[in-house]
Amino acid sequence: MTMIIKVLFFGATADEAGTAKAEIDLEDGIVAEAALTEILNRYPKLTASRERGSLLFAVNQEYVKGDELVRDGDELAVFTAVSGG
Amino acid sequence: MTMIIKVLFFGATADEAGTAKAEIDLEDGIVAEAALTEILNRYPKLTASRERGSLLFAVNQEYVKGDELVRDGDELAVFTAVSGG
Amino acid sequence: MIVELTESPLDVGEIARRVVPEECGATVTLDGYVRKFTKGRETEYLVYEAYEPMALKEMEKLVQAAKEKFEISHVAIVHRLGRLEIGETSVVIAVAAPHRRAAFEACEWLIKELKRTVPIWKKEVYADGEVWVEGEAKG
Amino acid sequence: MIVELTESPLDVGEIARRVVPEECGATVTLDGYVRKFTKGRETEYLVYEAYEPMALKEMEKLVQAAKEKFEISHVAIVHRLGRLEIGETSVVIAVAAPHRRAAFEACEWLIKELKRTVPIWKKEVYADGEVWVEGEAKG
Repeated sequence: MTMIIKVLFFGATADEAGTAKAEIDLEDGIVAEAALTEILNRYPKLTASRERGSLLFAVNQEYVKGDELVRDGDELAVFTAVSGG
Repeated sequence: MTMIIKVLFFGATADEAGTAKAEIDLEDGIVAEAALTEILNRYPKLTASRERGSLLFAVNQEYVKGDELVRDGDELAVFTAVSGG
Repeated sequence: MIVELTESPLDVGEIARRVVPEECGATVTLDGYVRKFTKGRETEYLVYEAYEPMALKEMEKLVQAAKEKFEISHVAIVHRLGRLEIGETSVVIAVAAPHRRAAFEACEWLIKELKRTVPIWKKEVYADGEVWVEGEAKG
Repeated sequence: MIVELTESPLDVGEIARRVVPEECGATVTLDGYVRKFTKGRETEYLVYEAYEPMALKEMEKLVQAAKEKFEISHVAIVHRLGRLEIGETSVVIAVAAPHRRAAFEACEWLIKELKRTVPIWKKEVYADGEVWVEGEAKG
């Protein structure tokens, strides 16, 4: 079984992904960390930000640690360290 | 020889002195501390503030320590601890 | 609590005066605005982008946390988005408190945390290029 | 440097925006206003009085001292005089700095010192009387 997940990119990650928004299919029962790895596989230019430790990840508009289950219809967001203010 | 000094009172000290402004004659060569004592003699209701340690004293719009010479035409000001802000 | 994102110019005084409860005597306001020079390089303008629903949630969380941490009464945080010219205000944080010490502390804490956690990004545009600024990573 | 005394209402935003130099990115503003309740007693209004020429000199000295003590660029201090109603602003201190830490520190230092040294007095008027407030003595 797979599920459809909405993925949002912001700022530099939108430029690197070449899009601000995508829908991807992921295996049921996947946790957030694995979902992020899958997203990075599909958008390999994001890997540089991750290696710098600057990549942040949110599920349903909340920061996640990584071990949370991702569910069908969830909204994932991938972005570099924030720079508002 | 005496000289004429302008004395200003503010806030509570104006109420206690019964006036906001006075001219007093002081002996030539008097220092600020002695001038203040003379002013307190003439306006004894101010003594209470002085005993509370709240009375401040300025000569020509500068705080003084007390040993400064007071000169003819100087402007003295007597007031309680400030409460602006 | 007031937390807002807007593309309209911010009026720092208007925002500050929205948080004046009767039990208070002081409001401390941070007005952050676009600097002309960053590390000697001249900025032409900035563009701010936000993950809006999450940014609003994170701003609300910050206000809640600040109210637990400091003796404050009222907080307004308004962040501007879109294109901003030099000198224009990007963020206003206004904190009202019965005692000013808490207002200063909370305001400073809120801007520090906002820069660390609220999903908003800044693009600096120069005469010869542009760059998305990367913040300190959220620890 | 802007130091002013006025009987007119203060516009905190207008004052804050007067100190926005190009090299800065943050202005911290203290807006002090009339509290309705002081120690449980209800104030009807306040009256501020100043020894005006000395107050302006002392405010200038404070700004000079703050500029030596902190890395700040620009300061405005405006104090209102006369009768003030509940919620009206009595004092605005706005400090612009390249880095916000210095602006917070300087603004807090300036209000503390202003309350200690600048010859301005506050009369609290209640339904049943009035009292000139006595500050902490200048040490």
